[in-house]
Amino acid sequence: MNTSVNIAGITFQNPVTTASGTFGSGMEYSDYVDLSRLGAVTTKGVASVPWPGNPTPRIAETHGGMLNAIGLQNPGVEVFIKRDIPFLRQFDTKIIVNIVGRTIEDYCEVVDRLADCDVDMLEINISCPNVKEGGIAFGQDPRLVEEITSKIKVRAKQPVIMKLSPNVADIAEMARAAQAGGADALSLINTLTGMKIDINRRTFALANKTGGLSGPAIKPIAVRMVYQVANAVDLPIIGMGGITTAEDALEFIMAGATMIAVGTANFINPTATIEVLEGIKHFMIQQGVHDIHELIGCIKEK
Amino acid sequence: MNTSVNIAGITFQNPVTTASGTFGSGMEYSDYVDLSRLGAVTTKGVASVPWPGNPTPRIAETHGGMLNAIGLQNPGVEVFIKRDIPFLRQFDTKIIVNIVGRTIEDYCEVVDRLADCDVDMLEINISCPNVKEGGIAFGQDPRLVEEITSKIKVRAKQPVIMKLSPNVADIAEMARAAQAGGADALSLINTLTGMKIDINRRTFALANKTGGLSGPAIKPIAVRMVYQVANAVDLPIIGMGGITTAEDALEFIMAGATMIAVGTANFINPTATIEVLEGIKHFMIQQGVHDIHELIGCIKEK
Amino acid sequence: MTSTVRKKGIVIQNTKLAKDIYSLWLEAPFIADSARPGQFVSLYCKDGSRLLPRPISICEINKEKGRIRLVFRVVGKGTEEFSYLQEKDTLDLMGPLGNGFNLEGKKALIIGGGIGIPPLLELAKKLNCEKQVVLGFRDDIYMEEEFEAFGKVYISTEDGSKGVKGNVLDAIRYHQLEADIIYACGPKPMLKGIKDYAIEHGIKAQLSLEERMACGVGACLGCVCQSRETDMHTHVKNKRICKDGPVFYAEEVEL
Amino acid sequence: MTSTVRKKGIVIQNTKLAKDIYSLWLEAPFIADSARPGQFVSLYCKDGSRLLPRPISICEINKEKGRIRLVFRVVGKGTEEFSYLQEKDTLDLMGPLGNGFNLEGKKALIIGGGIGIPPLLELAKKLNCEKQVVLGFRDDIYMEEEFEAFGKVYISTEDGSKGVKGNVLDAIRYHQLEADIIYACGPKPMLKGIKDYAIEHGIKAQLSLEERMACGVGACLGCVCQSRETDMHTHVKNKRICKDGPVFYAEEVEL
Ligand SMILES: Cc1cc2nc3c(=O)[nH]c(=O)nc-3n(C[C@H](O)[C@H](O)[C@H](O)COP(=O)(O)OP(=O)(O)OC[C@H]3O[C@@H](n4cnc5c(N)ncnc54)[C@H](O)[C@@H]3O)c2cc1C
Ligand SMILES: Cc1cc2nc3c(=O)[nH]c(=O)nc-3n(C[C@H](O)[C@H](O)[C@H](O)COP(=O)(O)OP(=O)(O)OC[C@H]3O[C@@H](n4cnc5c(N)ncnc54)[C@H](O)[C@@H]3O)c2cc1C
Ligand SMILES: Cc1cc2nc3c(=O)[nH]c(=O)nc-3n(C[C@H](O)[C@H](O)[C@H](O)COP(=O)(O)O)c2cc1C
Ligand SMILES: Cc1cc2nc3c(=O)[nH]c(=O)nc-3n(C[C@H](O)[C@H](O)[C@H](O)COP(=O)(O)O)c2cc1C
Ligand code: FES
Ligand code: FES
Repeated sequence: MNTSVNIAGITFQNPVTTASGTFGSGMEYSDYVDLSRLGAVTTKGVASVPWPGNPTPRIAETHGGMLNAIGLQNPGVEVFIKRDIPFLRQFDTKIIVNIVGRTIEDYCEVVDRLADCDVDMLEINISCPNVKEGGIAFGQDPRLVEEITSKIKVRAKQPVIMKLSPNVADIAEMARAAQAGGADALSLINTLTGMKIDINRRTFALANKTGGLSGPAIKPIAVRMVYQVANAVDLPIIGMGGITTAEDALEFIMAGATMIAVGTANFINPTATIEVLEGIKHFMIQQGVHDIHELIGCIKEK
Repeated sequence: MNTSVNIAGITFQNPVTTASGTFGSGMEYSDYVDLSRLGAVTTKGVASVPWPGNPTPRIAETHGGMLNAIGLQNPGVEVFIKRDIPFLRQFDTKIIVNIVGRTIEDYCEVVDRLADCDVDMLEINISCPNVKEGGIAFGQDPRLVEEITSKIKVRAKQPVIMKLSPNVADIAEMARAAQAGGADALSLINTLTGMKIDINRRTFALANKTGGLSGPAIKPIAVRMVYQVANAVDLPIIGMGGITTAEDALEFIMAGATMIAVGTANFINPTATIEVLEGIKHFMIQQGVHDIHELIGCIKEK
Repeated sequence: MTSTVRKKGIVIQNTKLAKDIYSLWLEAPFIADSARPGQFVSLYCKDGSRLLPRPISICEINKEKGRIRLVFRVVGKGTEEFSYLQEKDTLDLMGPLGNGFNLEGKKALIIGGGIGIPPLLELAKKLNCEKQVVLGFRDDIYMEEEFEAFGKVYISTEDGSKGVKGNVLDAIRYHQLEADIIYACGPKPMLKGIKDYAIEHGIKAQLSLEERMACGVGACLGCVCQSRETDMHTHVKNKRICKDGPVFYAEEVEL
Repeated sequence: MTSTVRKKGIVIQNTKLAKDIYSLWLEAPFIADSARPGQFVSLYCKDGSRLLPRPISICEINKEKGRIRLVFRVVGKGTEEFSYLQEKDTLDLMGPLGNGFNLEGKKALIIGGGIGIPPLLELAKKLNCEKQVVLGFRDDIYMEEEFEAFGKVYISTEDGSKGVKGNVLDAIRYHQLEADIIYACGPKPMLKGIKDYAIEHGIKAQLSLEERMACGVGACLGCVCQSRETDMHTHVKNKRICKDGPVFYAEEVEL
C-alpha cells in the first residue's frame, strides 16, 4: 500500500501533516506522538523578530469550533533556527516552516534567513485574521497574492506553499493568483474571522474582539474551497479545516487535496494526527485502495 | 418593559422573526407557535413564477450545522398572494416577504406584483448560494448590490431589506453599497457555501454538490459580520446565523442588530422562536433592562 | 396547537434484534395517543453536534400503555447514540408525523425490504382483511415470527440462506401471490420494482418513501419526491415526503 | 512518550458540596501516579459541540487507590455536564498537567479564594511545615473542616456572615498572620492584592493563575500571562500558564 505523496519534488511518507500554530514546533506534542510517523510537521508561524502576540483572552469556544486570536506570537526566526530545526531533524519527518510578516520585506527576510537551513518547504501565511498589518490583508487581494508570491519565489531556496484565506468571495481567483506568482503548492483553509460576545459582561470574549474560527464547524466550507481550488489550478493542495477523523481527511483528499493537516483536533486529542493516519490506511485496506493517489480528487468531476 | 422596535417606519412588537426558508409561509409552524407572538414572519423566497428547486438529496448534516440546497423551490408569487398573505394576516404579526429572482427584472416583477398587497416589508435575497443564476452572484459584487437595490427601491411600495451574503471578503463594502442604493434595512447572514462528501460512495452528499451552511456552527461568523456592518452603515440590521437560544440572539443584538431571525433552530425545536423571545425578556428582567434599545449595539465600540 | 411538539419520551426497553438492529419501546403517550400505522417520529440526538432529528417509523403502538415501538438499524452516529439507550433514559422526540397508510382492500400484500420491514408490523396488526406478508432480507432474519401472527409470511434473501433466493418480487412470483392492494416499504429500487409490478398487474399500491429531512413538518422543502402531477401545496411537481407522505400511491410519484 | 494522554477515568463519587459546587472522585491511576499539588487535569465534554478540554485543578490525590479528587463550580455548559456524572460513568481526561507548587518554607500562609480553594487541599496535606489557612468566600462556606486537619483555618466572607467581613487580606491583617511563604489560588484581583502584600512584607509567594486554554500542553500559546523577564521558551515577555504554570512566583509575572 502506498501512502507517500510528492509535492514539488519533496516526498512525504504519508499525507498527514499538522496545521501551523496548532502543534507548536512539534516539541510539545512529541510527548504524545512519534513525530517520525508524520508526513511532515508544519510549524507555528515565524517572523523575522520575536512577536509578543495579542493580549488575553486569546481563546473562546464556539459550537463545534473555537476562536483564537493568538496574534502570531513567535520567538523569531533566529531562535527557530537554533532550537526548533535541530529538534525536528531528530525525527524522520519533513519540516514545513510557516512564515509570517507585516510587510513583504518581512516575509522575504525570513525566507532569506531560511535559505541555507535544513527545512523542506516554506508555507507563507498571508491569511492570518488576527494581526492588523500583513497577514490577511495580503490574502484577500489577488494582485497582492501574486506580488508577494513572486517576490518570495525569487528568493526562496525551498518550494513555496501559499496559504490561502477563506475570507474571500472567490477562492479560485486567489489560487490562480498564487499560481501566476509561481507558487509550488497551496494550503487552505486558514481560519474564518469570527466574533463571540460575552452577553453578561457586554464585552467581546476575546481581547482582540475578533478571532479566527477553526474546528469541525468550518469543515464544509474548507472542503468546498479545496474542491474549487483543485478544479481551478494545477497545483498540489494541502487541505485543512476541521479535520478530526480519517473520514474528515478523506473528504479533503477526495475533493482534491494531496496532503491534509490536522489542526484544532490536536487540542481535543493529542494523538489525533496518528489516529487520522491509521484511519486513512484502514480505509484504504477496506476499500482495496493500493495507492493513495487513487483517492486524490477522485470525485473531482462526476 | 419595551421590546418593540421600529424599522423604516414599521413597528414590530418584538425583535424576533423567522429566517426565510426555515419557516415556510408560517403555516406549518402555526401548529407549534402562536404566530401572533412573533415580531414578524419572514416567508420563504418567492419568485415571479413557480420554481421546482434542485434534485434530492437537498439536505446534509454537518458538525453543529447543516447544508441545504433546496434551490429556492417556491410556488410563485401568485399563489403566495392568494394563499399565504391571507393566512398570515389572520395573526397579529408583521409580514416580511423574501424575494428571489434570476435577473433584476425577475426581482422587480415580484416587487411590482406585491406593491398593492398587504405585506409590511420586502427582503431581497441576493445571497442564495444554491442557484446558478441570480442569487449570490448579485450579492458578491458591490456595484451589482447597489444597482439591484436602487432599481428595486424605485418600484417598491414597501420598505426594502437587502439580505447580504457572507461569502465575501468585505461585508461592510456590500452594506455600504446597499445603503448607497437606498436600502431601508439589511439582513445578514445568508448561508455560507459548503460541501460534504460521502466518502464511501465517493460522491457529493448533495445532488447540487454544494449547499448553504447554516446553524450554530456559523454563528461566530455571523456575529462578526453584524458587528462590522453596524459599524459601517446607519441602517437597521436584522441579524441571523445559528441563533438557537436567547443568549445567541442577545449576542447579535449587542453586536448591533435591531431584530434577529431564528432559522435552522426551528428544525431542531419547532418552538425555538418563542423560547428565544421568552429568554430575551427574561434576560431583560434579570439585568434590569427596561427597553430593548439599551441592548442594541451596546458594545459597538469599547 | 398540535400535540406533536418536541417532548421527552422514556425508554422502557432497548433490545438488539440482529446485527445492528435495535428494538426500542418508549413511553410517549403524546405520540401513542394519535399514532397510525405508517407514520413516523423525529428522534433528537443528545449530542449537540448532531442537530437534525432522525426520522424513524413507528413499528408498534400500544395506546393503553401510551407506548410506541421503534426498530432501527445503526448506520451512523445518531442511530449509534440511540443504540446505547437504556431503560429509564429519556430522549426527545416529536410526532406522530406524516400521513400513514390508508387501511383498504380485501386481499393485501404487505411487502417489506430490510429496515423497511418494521413499519409494516402495526399495519399488519390493524389491517382488517386477508393478509400475505413478504419480507426481503440481505442475510440476518428478524421479526419474522412477529408477522406470522397476522398472516402467512414469505421470505426472500439475497444470499438464498432462507426462503426464495433473490428479492421480494422474486418471492411474490415464485409463490404466485395475488392481491388487490399492496403496502410496501423498503429501499428505492425495491419500491420502483413494486410500482412497475403493481401497474403491470393492475394492483393498487401504497409505498412508503424515504428522503433526507430537516424540519420533518413540511416547512423546509428538503425532503421532496417528484410527483406526477403538480402538487396542490408546492405548485410544482414535488411532494413533501414528511408532510404529504411518507406513504404515497404508486401512481402519484415518480421513483 | 508521556503518560499524560487522553484516557478514560471512572467516576467513584460525585457529590454536591454547596450551591453549584461539586466534588468528584475519579479512578484515574494514570494521573494519580505522578500528580503533585497544584497541577491540573483537562476534562473533556461528552457533547461533541463542546470541543475544548476544561482545565480543573487536582484537589486531592490518593496514589494507593489510583484516585484523584476534583472540586468544581458549575459556571457553564461543560461544568454542568460534569455535575451530572454518576458513579461508574466514565469520562475522558488528560493529566497531570502544569508544574504544581514547590513545597518550601517554614511558616506558610495558604490562601484560597472561591473556587481557588480546592487546589490547596492536597498542598496543605503535603506541606511539611507550620501552616495557616485563609479561605475567602462570597457566601456559602465549604471544605472548611477538610482544611482544619492540616492547620488553623481563618475565614473571610464578603457579606460578613462568617469570619472576617471582607477579603482574605482583610482576614490576614485582622489576625496579624505572619509567614515566610505564601501559596495562593483565586481570582486575579485577589492574587494581585496578595502579590502586593507579599512584596510589601518581603514574603515569597507562589500564585496559581488561570486563563482560557485550548491545548493545555503548551503548544497553542492561548493561555499566556505577562512575565517580567523575557521567557526562555517564547522569547517574549510571556509565559504559558498551562506549561510553565499554573503556579508562578509572584515576582515572575505581571498581574
Ligand atoms: C420517513 C422515514 C422513516 C424511517 N424509518 C426508519 C426506521 O423505522 N428504522 C430505521 O432504522 N431507519 C429509518 N429511517 C432511516 C433513518 O432515518 C436513518 O437511518 C437515520 O436518520 C440515520 O441517522 P444516523 O445519524 O445514524 O446516520 P448519519 O448518516 O450519521 O446521519 C446523518 C444525517 O443523514 C440523515 N440520514 C442518514 N440516512 C438516512 C436515511 N436513510 N433516510 C433519511 N435520512 C437519513 C440523518 O437523519 C442525519 O440527518 C427512516 C427514514 C425516513 C425518512
Ligand atoms: C489551571 C486551571 C485550573 C482550574 N481549576 C479549577 C477548579 O479546580 N475548579 C473549578 O471549578 N474551576 C477551575 N478552573 C476554571 C474552569 O476551567 C472553568 O470554570 C471551566 O472551564 C468552565 O467550563 P464551562 O464549560 O462550564 O464554562 P463555559 O463558559 O461554557 O466554557 C466555555 C469555554 O471557556 C473556558 N472557560 C470558562 N471559564 C474559564 C475559566 N475560569 N478559566 C479557564 N477557562 C475557562 C472553558 O474551558 C471553555 O473552553 C480552572 C482553570 C484553570 C485555567
Ligand atoms: C491556535 C491556532 C493558532 C494558529 N496559528 C497559525 C499560524 O501561526 N499560521 C498559520 O498559517 N495558521 C495558523 N492557524 C490556522 C491553522 O493552521 C488552520 O489553518 C486552521 O486552524 C484550520 O484548521 P483546523 O480547523 O483543523 O484547526 C492557527 C490556528 C489555531 C487554532
Ligand atoms: C432550508 C433552508 C432554506 C432557506 N431558504 C432561504 C430563502 O428562501 N431565502 C433566503 O433569503 N434565505 C434562505 N435561507 C437562509 C436563512 O434564511 C438564513 O439566512 C440562514 O440559514 C442562516 O440562519 P440560521 O443559521 O439560523 O439558519 C434558507 C436556509 C435554510 C436552512
Ligand atoms: S423535512 Fe422539511 S419539508 Fe420535509
Ligand atoms: S493552552 Fe495552549 S499553550 Fe496553554
